[in-house]
Amino acid sequence: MAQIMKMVAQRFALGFLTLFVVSLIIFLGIELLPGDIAEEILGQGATPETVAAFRRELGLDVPAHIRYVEWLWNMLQGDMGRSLANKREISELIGLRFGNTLFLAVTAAAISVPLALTLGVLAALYRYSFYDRAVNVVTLSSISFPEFFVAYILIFFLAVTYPVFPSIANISDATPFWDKVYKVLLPALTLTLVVVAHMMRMTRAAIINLLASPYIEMANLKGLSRARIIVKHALPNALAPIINVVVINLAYLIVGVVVVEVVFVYPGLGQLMVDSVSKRDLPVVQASAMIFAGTYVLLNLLADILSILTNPRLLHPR
Amino acid sequence: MTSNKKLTAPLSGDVSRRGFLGGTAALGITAASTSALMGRKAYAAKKGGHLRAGIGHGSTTDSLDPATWENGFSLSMDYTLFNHLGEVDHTGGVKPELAESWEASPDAKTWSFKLRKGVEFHNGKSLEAEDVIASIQYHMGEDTKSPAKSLLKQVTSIKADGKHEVVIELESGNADFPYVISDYHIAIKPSKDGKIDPTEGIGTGGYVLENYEPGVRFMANKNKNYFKSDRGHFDQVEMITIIDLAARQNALTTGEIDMMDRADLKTVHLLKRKPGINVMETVGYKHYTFPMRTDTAPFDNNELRLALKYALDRDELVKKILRGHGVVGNDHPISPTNQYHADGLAQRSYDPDKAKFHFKKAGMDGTVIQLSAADAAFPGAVDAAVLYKEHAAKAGINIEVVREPNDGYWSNVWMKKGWGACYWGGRPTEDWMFTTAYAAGADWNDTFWKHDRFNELLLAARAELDSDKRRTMYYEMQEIVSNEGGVVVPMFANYVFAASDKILPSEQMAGNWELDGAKFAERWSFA
Amino acid sequence: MDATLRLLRSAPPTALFGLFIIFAYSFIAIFAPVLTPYGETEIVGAEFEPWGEGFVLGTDSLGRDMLTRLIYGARNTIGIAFLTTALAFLLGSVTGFLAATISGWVDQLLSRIVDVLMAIPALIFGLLVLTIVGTSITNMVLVIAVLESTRVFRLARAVAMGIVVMDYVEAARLRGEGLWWIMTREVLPNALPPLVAEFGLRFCFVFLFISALSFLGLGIQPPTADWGSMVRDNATLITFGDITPLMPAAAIALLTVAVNFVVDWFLHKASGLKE
Amino acid sequence: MSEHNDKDILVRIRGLRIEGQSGDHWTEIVHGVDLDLHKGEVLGLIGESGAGKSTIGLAAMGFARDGCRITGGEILFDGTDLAKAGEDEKRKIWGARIAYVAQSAAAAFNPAHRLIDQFTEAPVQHGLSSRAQSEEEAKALFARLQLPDPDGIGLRYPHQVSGGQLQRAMTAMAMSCKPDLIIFDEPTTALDVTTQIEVLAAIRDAVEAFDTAAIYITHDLAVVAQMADRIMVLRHGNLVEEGETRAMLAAPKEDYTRDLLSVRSFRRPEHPIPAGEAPLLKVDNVTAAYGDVPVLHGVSVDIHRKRTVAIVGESGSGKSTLARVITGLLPAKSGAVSYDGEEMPLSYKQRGKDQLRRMQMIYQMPDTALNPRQRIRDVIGRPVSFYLGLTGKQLEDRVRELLTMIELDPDDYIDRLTTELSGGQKQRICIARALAAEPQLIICDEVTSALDQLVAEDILKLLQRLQDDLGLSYMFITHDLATVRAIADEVVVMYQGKVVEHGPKTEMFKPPHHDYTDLLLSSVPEMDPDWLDKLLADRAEQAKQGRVLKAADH
Repeated sequence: MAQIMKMVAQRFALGFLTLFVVSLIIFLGIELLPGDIAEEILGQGATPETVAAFRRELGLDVPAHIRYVEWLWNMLQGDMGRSLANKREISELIGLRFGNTLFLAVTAAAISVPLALTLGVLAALYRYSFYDRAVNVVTLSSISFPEFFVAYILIFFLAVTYPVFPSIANISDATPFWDKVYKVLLPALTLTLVVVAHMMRMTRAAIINLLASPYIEMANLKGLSRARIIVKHALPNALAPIINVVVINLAYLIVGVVVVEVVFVYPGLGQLMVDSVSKRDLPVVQASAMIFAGTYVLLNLLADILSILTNPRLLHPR
Repeated sequence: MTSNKKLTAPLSGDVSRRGFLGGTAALGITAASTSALMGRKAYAAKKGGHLRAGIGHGSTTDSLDPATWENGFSLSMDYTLFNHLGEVDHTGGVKPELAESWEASPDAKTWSFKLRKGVEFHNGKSLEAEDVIASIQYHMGEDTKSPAKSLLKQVTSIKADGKHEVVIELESGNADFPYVISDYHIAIKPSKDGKIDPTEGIGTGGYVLENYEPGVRFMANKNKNYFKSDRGHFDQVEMITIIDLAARQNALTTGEIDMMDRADLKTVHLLKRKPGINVMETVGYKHYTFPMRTDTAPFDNNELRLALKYALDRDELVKKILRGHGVVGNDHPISPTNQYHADGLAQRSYDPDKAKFHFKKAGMDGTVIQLSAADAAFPGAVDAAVLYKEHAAKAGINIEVVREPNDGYWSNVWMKKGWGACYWGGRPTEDWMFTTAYAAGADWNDTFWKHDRFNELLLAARAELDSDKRRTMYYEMQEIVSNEGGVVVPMFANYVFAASDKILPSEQMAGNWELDGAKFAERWSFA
Repeated sequence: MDATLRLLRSAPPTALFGLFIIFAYSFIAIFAPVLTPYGETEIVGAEFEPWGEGFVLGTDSLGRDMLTRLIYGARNTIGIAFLTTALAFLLGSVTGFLAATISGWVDQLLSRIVDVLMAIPALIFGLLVLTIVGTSITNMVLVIAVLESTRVFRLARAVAMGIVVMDYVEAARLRGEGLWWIMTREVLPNALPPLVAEFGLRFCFVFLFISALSFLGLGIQPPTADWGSMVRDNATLITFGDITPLMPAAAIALLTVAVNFVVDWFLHKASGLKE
Repeated sequence: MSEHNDKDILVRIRGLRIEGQSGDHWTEIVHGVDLDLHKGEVLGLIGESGAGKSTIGLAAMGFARDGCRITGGEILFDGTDLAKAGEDEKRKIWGARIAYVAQSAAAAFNPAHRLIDQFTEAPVQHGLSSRAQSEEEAKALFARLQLPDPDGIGLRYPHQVSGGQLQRAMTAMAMSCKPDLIIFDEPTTALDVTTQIEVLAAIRDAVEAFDTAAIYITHDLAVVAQMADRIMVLRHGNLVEEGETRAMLAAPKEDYTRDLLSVRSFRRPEHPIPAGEAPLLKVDNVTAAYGDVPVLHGVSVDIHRKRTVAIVGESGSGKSTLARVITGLLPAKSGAVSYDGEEMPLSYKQRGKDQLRRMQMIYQMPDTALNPRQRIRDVIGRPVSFYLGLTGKQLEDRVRELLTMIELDPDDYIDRLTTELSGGQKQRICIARALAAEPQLIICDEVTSALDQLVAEDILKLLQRLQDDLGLSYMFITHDLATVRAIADEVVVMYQGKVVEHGPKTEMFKPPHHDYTDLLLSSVPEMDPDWLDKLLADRAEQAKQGRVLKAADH
């Protein structure tokens, strides 16, 4: 157990180190953005006077390294600062958007993960059958489609031609839960089509990969049923790669959905960030980039730890 | 990303007495219904309903602070929650709104505004002179970052004369001052201790703020105490930011929203054919330009400028970039909608021979001329530049189109590179437009142009209250800009927007902004 | 030649289909100037001409020939995606091999750098960087290549890790061979099959990534013909049941499907799984 | 065979044909083999790799691995033809009536489940027993197979149990359903020789106790001699010879069987230690560790010119680590490595080209020692050009010369890829690669253990001849005492990172010994079918006198 704690602690330390470096990169990268921040925020309507006034207000005359330290210190205390453009608390601004992003991601995951695992296990069980080949071709195709293509096709069929779902996912805090689910179903479906193939193929491959191992042969020669062999003997040992791919896809569902947000007008964190980048709302960009990076690091950490925890060698040391 | 196109900032009403032209061309409304409604007092506005408007603007960086308003979303929000001293109507004229009336001294230097009595803010406070003064002063002074700051530089003093009158002194005479003071930034907010709280959404407007999530959604409920009894028909107004054009159009056709701005010009003919959808179009002041820096070579040579002005086929640009939803420009910024538009000035047309002639005269043979463009300048700017290149090639002029990044275009390209593409929302008055971008030394004189006669006329016309004299002066100024100015103005763009047929728009729509002067929330209703 | 034929005969129909599509696309991309009736940005007619003689697929919003644009789109998009992927592989596999071969602190350093780069979401990172440095094709190629090279690095390192522990590499080390020899002669030839398969997959990702960027307006800029921006430009037509915008999208999908089919077959063969 | 009646027959295989897949086509690997097994009988299948013994053993269950298929013949198990039986029918028999014990128990136990869960799985799934009842049986069986803590061991996961114990646990698991037949597929091959004894004893005891029939598959004739009533010798998928164990050992009929029997008889005359000559390689009091784990504790070894020093020990004794320390791959923590009187840098990175050249290495696995993407010309040519700077015609000639030296036809082999060779040929190429550097010392790390016995013997003979011709010194790392007997001048016995005994070969094989050496030497199976009985009796006797010889693995 001590060994596991040590490994977990190591992973945590590494994660935090990564996050620290990421914060530096993000801060530096944003420092390098061309164009004057004040001018960008004020837009073409800015005159040199208003720009100067605004710069004073933002405290942009302070050197960068001091601002970085301050920023990091505040971040650590959970204070992300205020948006330059509209003075709102960033934590509040991001909180709302991140909540939406998570909602979409969870909905998509709730559909895609069970679906992918079931399809994957079935494909492994009936490998090289017609079902397997058909699923293979279908998933390979869906993985190859650009997201906007999938999104538009779904809109075309399910919103325009047969108006089953709304064409935009217009949700707010006040939207009742099931109404929310109904409204995000189309984007969630789009994302499902995009991620399910990857997870399903990895599940199948991870299981099939094990089928050549001696203990599966042994399980066969013990006369166990095929289903039992897959579920009881192969699956537990294939968990690490499966967890990994699921987590990668979860991370994608959270951090990689800008295109879907744009197409479905979904108020997620991705749009916020794209908006803020073009408006040079630096505190917001920095905070959302950190949230994204943090999510990614955290999810990878989770995958690592789960892989450790599902490894009997580590869980039950000699 | 295409959405980050900027509205040029300060702007307000329209010109009076040109209603026949400047008003509406509501294409989607059938001729029958328009004429049937024409001239009848009770235009059958239905009370109630929840209006959902899809707006192709809006960003998370927006706010309720009037000093930050810069796009179509803030604009519509402004006119939903707030009122101003004056309001631009469908004729393009400015008429009193929160002011009951206004009066100018003969030199047009002193303006007094009588305030409407009995108007209440959403929080129950009554409108008084101090509110108006605080609201105006918010945009003045050293530390403000409001785009209206430069507009109000001419103001030397604001004083209250009793509770319901405000007197404003100007540096020099300005006949158009009611337009200026009705600029959309100068929304009237309640004051406390002589200051307004800029981030509050409390106004006197037809709707009370319910919820605002910048870049996402805005929601407001009917103001039961609205002082305009014949306005603000909806129970609830919801505005949703839908930047993606396809998404906005899909939302309208699938009934997710009731109306939208900025219809896709490429497919507007198809949209018109959709049952249940009305497409509307208004003519405004919006124009696209190619400004040259007249202070640097080679654009300091007027022969070259003329050569380039002749080397462009404006008709094709209107046809292909605006898809016919606009009119050709005549190398000056005054719209046909403007009061003193120089109708008699000969329209410059595509003439490769003349272009070649001037080009030779400029001694530029064989030179490659760089034209910077990005779609941030205006939608289709790059395409327009490419077309320009093709046209100029026929006159033996070699243009190299330099594609610039959208982002940072305004800070890195505009007013920096020698020749580029640009976009102006236009101004309702000639003086305003010229003062902003053509007067010597003006902040936004993006051609760095300096013309003595022009500047003289500008001052004279501003203080002149006689209409005919002003007309003569503005005509001459347009001619000077057209022939000697540093700008190519190929076209004026119409506003094209759409609504479901459940929506009943105004009989005659204002053209100063998109969506009926951005006042759809108080002027429209369900049919 | 016989071997190739035999190989092809053993290929499943999906792989054959994939190979056919890839060859067809390459052919079109390479011979675009010969195949197209008009120039890439040449305005040849009125806007939105219907399908018919002269303009097989009609014209676009500026009066440029649609077919021509589609074909040049193949050339531009595929060419750029290929170049980017190649660059990513050069960068990723050299660093990956270095990390595995030298190991120790070099490996630690490179791996941590890659960890950090990977912790920043690709699309967001791409948007950020492209905003910083401006959208030009060169910048885009470089940015995506660096981003993708992190994935290649991981694979190349993992594969090379499996190879450098082999006795033949140890033998080469003991012989006194230099780093370059070990990387190019001992590691590279044995790491090739998984890298080739990965190349196919990465190409698809890059291709989709570029399309996504173009779709968001940050990728290949007009007037260069590109499928991603062609979709975006015409997306509104979907509302009216017009499939024109789906054509370039389908062209993207078809190619990535084809590459995936072939890679799938390749992986299957390489893994030695029997049917 | 005569003592059994036909009705006693449990398995009858006739005309069994099996095909294997190579690339895209199928080739026959078993060509019509007949086999009879009576109830309670133990049949040994023996042969070298590629003989098809495992394939036939599995086919007796009606099972073919991926890439194999049964194409002909019948497999009658108690009247059912398993060659034609359906999947479900076979699964009813597998585990319940025929059980299988795999070569590597460590790999064949599912790492994710406890031993007891895996033990009870077959009886419970076949509906033969309840979980509780089966657990009780497990404890009894564990005890019977002399596993320590029979009540608690089932709760462990496979990785928590040592290799020898795991192999016995697997035998217990095979017996969980009291099957009629158990297939033992090389059950002790992966074990150290000292551990092997206990497993062999346990298996034999269990099989006898339950009167279970068994097919015992192995490549080691001495092992099968202890276990089987009857032996079938297989080669290339054909039956070579079949007979009662004692009869066959006493009088083999076929040449091939005779070759297998005589494998361990090759002896090299011992070279005398040259008096007063300084050693070529001197390893002096070397200590080494992997990270913080110490592996070698003050090891000293001398190797003289033209002599072969065998380093003997079981897995984990540190003998391969010693090779890594000498070559500089694992720099020693302390101590010195001197070559020809000159102290060498501890890390190979600091050694000069010539220092590297003079000492070459040959590896255990010829498959991983040769780059599969290179041609023979390059493999052998590279050291020639690298060290000696030969190019063009001279290089080619030298490569051809080296190929001739290792008895491969240059014209035939020079342009082949290394993957186009057999295991023995690959090992020859490795030898040629080492020779190409013109070294004085070659370190041979278990060079024969991955090879079949007859091939291994040829390699040993080749090495012997090269030593005589070229005056080479060998450091010969091995766990196989037969190899030591054959080739060594001097023997160093290592145990847990220390040298426990060393001396000339002739002395080392004579008592008295260090306890460990004794255990090691006595554990090497002999052809005598009674050897195991005698050994166990002998050890029991010694135990009474208080001298317990037990493997470290226990």
